[in-house]
Amino acid sequence: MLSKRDFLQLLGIGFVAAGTTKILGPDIAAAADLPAWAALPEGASPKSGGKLVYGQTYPNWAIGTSGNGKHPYYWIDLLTRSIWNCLIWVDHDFKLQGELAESWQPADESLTVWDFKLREGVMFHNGREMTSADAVASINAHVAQKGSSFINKWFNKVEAQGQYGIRFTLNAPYAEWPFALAEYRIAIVPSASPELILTDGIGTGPFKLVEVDNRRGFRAVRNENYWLKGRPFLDELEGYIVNSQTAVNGFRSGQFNAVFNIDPTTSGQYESTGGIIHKSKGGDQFLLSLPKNLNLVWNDPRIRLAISLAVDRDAINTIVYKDPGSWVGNDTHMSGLNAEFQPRAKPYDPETAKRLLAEAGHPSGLNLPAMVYCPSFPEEPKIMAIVAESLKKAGINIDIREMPCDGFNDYVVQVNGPIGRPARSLVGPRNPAINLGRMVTNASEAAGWKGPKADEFASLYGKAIAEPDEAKRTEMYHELQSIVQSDTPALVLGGRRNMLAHAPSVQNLRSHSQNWSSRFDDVWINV
Amino acid sequence: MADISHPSAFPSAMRKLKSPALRRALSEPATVFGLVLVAIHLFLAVFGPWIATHDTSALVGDPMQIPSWDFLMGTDQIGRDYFSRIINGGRIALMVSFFGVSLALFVGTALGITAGYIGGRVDEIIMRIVDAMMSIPELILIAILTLALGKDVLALIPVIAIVYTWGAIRVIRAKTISLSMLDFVRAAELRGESRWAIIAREIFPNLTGILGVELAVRISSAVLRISALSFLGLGISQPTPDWGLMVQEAMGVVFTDPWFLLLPALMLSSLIVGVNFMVDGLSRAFGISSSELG
Amino acid sequence: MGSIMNMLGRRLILSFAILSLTSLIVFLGTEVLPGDAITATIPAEELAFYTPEQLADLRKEYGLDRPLPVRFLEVWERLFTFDFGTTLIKKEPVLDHIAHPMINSGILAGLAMLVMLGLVLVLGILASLKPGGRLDTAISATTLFTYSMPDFVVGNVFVVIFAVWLGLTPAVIFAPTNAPKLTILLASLLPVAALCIHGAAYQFRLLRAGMVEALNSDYVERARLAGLPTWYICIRHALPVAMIPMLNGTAQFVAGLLSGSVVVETVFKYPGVGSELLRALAQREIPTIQAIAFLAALAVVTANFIADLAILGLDPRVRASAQHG
Amino acid sequence: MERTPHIDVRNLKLVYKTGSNSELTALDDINFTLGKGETLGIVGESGCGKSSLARAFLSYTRPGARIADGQLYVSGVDILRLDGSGLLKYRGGRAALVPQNPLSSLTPHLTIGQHLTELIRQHNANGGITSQQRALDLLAAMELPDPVAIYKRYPHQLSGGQRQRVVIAAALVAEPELIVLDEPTTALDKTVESQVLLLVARLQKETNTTLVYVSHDLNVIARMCERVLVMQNGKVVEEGETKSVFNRPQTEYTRTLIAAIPKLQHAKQPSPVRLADSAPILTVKGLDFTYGRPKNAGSLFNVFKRVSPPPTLQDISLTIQPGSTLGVVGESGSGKSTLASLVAGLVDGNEGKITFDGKPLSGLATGRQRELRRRVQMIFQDPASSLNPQHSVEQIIGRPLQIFFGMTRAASRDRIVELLEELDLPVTCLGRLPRQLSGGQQQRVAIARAFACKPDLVLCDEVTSALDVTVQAHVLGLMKRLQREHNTAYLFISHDLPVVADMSDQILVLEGGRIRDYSDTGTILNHPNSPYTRKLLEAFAIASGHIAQGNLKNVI
Repeated sequence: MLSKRDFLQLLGIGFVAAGTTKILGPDIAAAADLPAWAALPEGASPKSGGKLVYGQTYPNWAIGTSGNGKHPYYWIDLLTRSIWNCLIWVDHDFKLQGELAESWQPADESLTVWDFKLREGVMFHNGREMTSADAVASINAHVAQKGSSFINKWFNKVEAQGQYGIRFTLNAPYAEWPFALAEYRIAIVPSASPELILTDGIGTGPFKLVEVDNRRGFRAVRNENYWLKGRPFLDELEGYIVNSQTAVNGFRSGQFNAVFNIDPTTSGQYESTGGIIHKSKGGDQFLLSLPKNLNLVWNDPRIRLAISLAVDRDAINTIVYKDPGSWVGNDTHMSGLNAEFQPRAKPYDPETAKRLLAEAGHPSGLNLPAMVYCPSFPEEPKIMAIVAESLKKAGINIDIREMPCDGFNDYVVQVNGPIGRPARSLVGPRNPAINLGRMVTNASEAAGWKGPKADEFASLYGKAIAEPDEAKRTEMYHELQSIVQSDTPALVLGGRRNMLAHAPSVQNLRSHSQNWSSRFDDVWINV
Repeated sequence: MADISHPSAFPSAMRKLKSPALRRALSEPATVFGLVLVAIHLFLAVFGPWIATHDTSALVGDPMQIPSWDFLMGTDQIGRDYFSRIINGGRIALMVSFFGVSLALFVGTALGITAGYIGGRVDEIIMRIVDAMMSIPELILIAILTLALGKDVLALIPVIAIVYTWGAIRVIRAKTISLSMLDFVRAAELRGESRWAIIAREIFPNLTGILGVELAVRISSAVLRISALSFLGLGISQPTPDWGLMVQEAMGVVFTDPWFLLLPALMLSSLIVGVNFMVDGLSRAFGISSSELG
Repeated sequence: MGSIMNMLGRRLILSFAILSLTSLIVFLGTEVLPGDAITATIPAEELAFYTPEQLADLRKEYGLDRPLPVRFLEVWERLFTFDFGTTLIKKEPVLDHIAHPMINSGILAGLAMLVMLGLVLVLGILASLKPGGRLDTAISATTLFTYSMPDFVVGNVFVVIFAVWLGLTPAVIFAPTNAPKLTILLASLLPVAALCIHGAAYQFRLLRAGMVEALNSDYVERARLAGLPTWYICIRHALPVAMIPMLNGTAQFVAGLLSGSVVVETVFKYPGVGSELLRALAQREIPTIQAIAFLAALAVVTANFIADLAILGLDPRVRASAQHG
Repeated sequence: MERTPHIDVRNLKLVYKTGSNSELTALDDINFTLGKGETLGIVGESGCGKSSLARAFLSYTRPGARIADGQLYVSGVDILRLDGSGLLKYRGGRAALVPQNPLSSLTPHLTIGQHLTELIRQHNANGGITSQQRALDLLAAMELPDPVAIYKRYPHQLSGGQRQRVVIAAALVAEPELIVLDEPTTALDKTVESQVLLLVARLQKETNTTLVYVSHDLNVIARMCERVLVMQNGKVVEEGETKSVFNRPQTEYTRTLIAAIPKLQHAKQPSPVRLADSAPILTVKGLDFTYGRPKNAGSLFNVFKRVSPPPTLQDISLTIQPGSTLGVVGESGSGKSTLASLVAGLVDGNEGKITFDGKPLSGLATGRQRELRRRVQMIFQDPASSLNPQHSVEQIIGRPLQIFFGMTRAASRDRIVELLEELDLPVTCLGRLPRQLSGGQQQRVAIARAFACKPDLVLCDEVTSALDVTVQAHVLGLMKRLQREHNTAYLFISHDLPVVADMSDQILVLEGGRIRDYSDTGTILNHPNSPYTRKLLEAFAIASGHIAQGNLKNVI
């Protein structure tokens, strides 16, 4: 049996340790020159210098809100880790890694107080050393500016503990608090007055910002004093927001040597000029939530299940991603990348779907109200077209129509209101505490999931995130997914794989399943 | 229309034509070319569903197939029949344009005649509103209107109508003024005909030629406008086929499969060329001066 | 002369009135027709979290609960003082957002207009020299073809040919919005070409018609019969008169040019106001939309005013009528 | 007189392209010669090819036309074979054309000075002085007052006569050996015309230039030319000395042409019946009229509206007896059309000063009783404008029948046919549209429309001035017959004194909105009261009286 103290220590460290490495104590990580996660692939011989110019088809939806591109919230894309660092980073295998935090642990079993130890000797771009005061000011600013709802919901206060320690106090137990701090917006910046903090583009990241036009692009140069010694390899980094077609043009004309989030159906345009495609294991999922507040056919769980079973997700992977059998979903926000994922027995089963429809009194099929979406990724219209077609094969007719983002909000509000049309949303891959937490119906939400199963789900979710034992928690996560699957309040229509294209000379550039967790520290260019 | 394009029927049909103006028009190859193009487009718009039998949204085969007997223009990036999408791509835009422009011409004629014949304050108020509306670039006006009227294919009809009304008022008003200067209007006034009788009996019949020209020209320009809107994401939306959208989609594969771009572009272009040749030829033959056309 | 000044004064007042009317139309379109600025601006997911009371408070905060005439007057004042107010959510000055894009678009449109005018003059004169001749047919057919090709097709094809295949120009314009204007000018060459290809056709038709009419006129015949050389007659006798119908269409032309530049800017990723407009629409950033629409209308009205001045210079009969009117 | 052929035209043939492979012959087999310093008149009705021939002298054809055959020698050079710089030197240098309409023939945006100096420079014709001085000299030679002021003006700022003098000055820039005048005075008032003709005749005599004068007006030709060429349908029908051709015409066509000219001495004698002291059908007493501001003018927004200075009428009084004709004669701007508009009720403002059949006529026609509207009819100058192009002849004539007599379509048909017959129009016209009729037919349809109402008074506003003389004679004859048969009174307005004299029992002479003379026709012709009437009479009399008297050149 482990002592309580041992357990807590393990809990904290366990997340630091990557899958293959042995348990490393905080001191060992600090002693080493580089954290283990920053190790290069075997046989790599990185070169220094060069410039990476990338195109990005997925702009930050918030950039139009403000003209200040030096603010990480309004950074042109979600790849904020080019300029800034957060306390925590989620690696390609969805493991927690310390970024500016060297170690962390809950103070006790209540899971409401968390202690973080910061890396020492980290310098901001302006030459100042990062201390606990900066971290505290940054976190407070993020809370004040509503940087992430995952934080605000639990946050009570944060205090400095010496020069390199900070302590979070939460208003409820939250076993997976560090995950929330890995969000791309929660950058650590130099402390400043509330109106000035976060506005100057100064971070601790691998590149220093030179110029940003946050509607178009940015230019940054190597941070010579980067805390990750010897990194980055690139001299310069530039990024531009472009649409899918412009990205192809830019790549083929040699202006871009990398393009993030390419439309998979255009991969041939990159490959035919020698481009190399890198696919992440997963990516965002297109979720259809089916509100239950009106007397509509899908209030019958059999029909909701039938719809889910009738979506031919493999066709999407075959046609759009040219990669059959590679992706799974189970109608929660969980994706197959999560260790805690619990797959549905048979994700595509039109026969069962038809049987369920017949049982529910629709032997000859049914018509569903139209659904609209504003495409986030260039391939989404193609995915939705395939979804509608595969549903049609099972006798379910639904018009899934692209709505340009303009006017879309108003439209959805108008038709959604109390009536409850289905709404499509985009869900990013995250850990179960966040993924499943989003299924909990908010009290003020008019069109949320309701009923005994929803209540059961909400109360079990509360227990799960207060559970210190990881194994038990995983069990509860499985249980939560079963509850969702038994009632099917939402459907996953399909998932995407983040794909990037790069020139052959670009090395070690990988597509991250969490689009926003991509980083440029390890990339180099063979000249 | 259809048998005009038939080569052997052409000369005999010519001889039978009573109207010398029409005969004059049909003696010009450019006019006939325009008429044939327009006829083909009309034919496809009306009978499209019977020619292209594939469902425009159905996944009928593997993506990016080359043309075959089953799929005359191959399949698109997700395996839909491209021929069906090309044929149907114009129908919706044409229909929206037709209804929108007809509405615009109806209102434009009413207001244009009022402004031109009644004159005075009414004219002044109408024309100042016209000036103001026409000083907002079309695209910005459409954007504001879609903001107000919502985003729907049917909502595009009033949008097109509102955008095209003002030009129509100008053209009709100018023509009405030049008509009401003529002495047959004086003669009617001396007979004591009412204003409405003069408008209906004396002025309106002389506007029909210009209205026909306006209808054709504005519809083709509206189709172009709608495709531009769709291209920008403000017009017709997926999965409905539209030439502008198809051009946009095709740009993603233009380097390996350029015909996906060429086909919708050619459809758009042939419609515009056809209408222009037709209208130029007919208005030359029927003596409508080009300066009267907006 | 005094009466001409008087006429100019009246023309200015008229422009002012038209712009006021324009701002009313924009106001009605953006703030009054279905929904208001608040429901239009708040994202749907967030709107679910607001109670009606909160929304009412917000409306009060933004002054949307006040009577329409008062709100219109405010909008009017904002537009006419070039203040344009602040963005709805972040309260940043709208002018900061649109100043550079607007200048850049001005460079694009202005350059396009100059190139187009030159092109149209040359082609119009060449084609009208022998109406129906081989050169005329060739030019007329070519311009009709380019007219039939939508901006967005021409633009895209240009990028593929000139930028990607030939590498003569960049395929994507990297220049930031606030780049030195010389950089912007250089970057605008391909977009200008694309705009002209489509846009020059209509102007060409007007000028050609005007030239053909002028060259068929009695005064040109007299000049010909008096032994003046053809080129001289074209430029000195026919052209000034032939340009008048074209100049009368200036308002429409400039409005069309601005519409076209929105499309072309999108294709080339030109740092102009087009993308700004599309973004403002997507974000329902009402003050920005109002400002852009107003400035565009101002450009149109100004161009029209200048064209009227040009007509005044070209045609002494108009000057004479100004003295009577 | 010994004639060296200065100009020698041989087998000239000119064709117009009418379709992709069809042509129309406009001039056919033209042959004649002309000596140096001679004056040749070319006469014929519209469409006879006289303008094409005039242009051929400058080796020029209108667009669509080409010289198919023949030679045209000027001083021994076939000018039809000239090209390039030779042609530029010939045109305006050795030969010049004075075109028909001086306003449309001057470039609107160039000043008179610019018009002249560009030609002086082109032909290096300044003769040792500055171009400007040479231009001013030319203007002075044209007897233009204040050449310096004229030099700076734009064409629209000059009067018609001044413009024509400018155009002549432009033709004389390089002192050409041949001047072709194409209907140079048709657009001018008669009094101005005679001044211009005198000027041309004087200049021709001084410089011994060969002169070709094209006109439809035989009077003018008779005044100006020693020789005359009569043309019909592109062919020369008669050629010779003016005197002999006009006094002893050899062909039927020339005879018709001469007979059709209304001559002052042909004025009809007032019939005692018509001038009997019965109650007048129309009385105008002390009418003053000034145009108010037109509907749209003067408002803030209509800054480009063209407003011409309003013509006015002052103190007009007249009476017309039933079945008689009052002729109103005056030059452009005299207010004669305004008078017709007031009586017809097209413009408001007679303020009860016009009475019809004893009852006051209200201002606008719309305010009048239907019966009054029926009894007062108007025939307009241009039938192309007064007939709705979209209505058939049957609809045009039938409409008043339906309105005033409540006839059905079927019932009105017989009456329409009857009216067509009265006007010598074939019944086949019924279904035709105006554009399918000739100009004379169109005007007869317009007359039929007026007579369909069985009017008591018909206002005729320059009804024949757009027609050829032979057609005019026919129409006027018909109108006289109709008047006799229906006892209709005419208010007959024209600028053409002989026509008015031919038609009218009484004549009213208007100048600048005032009555200069008002009396029976005989009195006006023989004992004019005012100097203005005398001047007018002279202008016409010179013309009419001189057909038999040789040409003006010899008069001077």
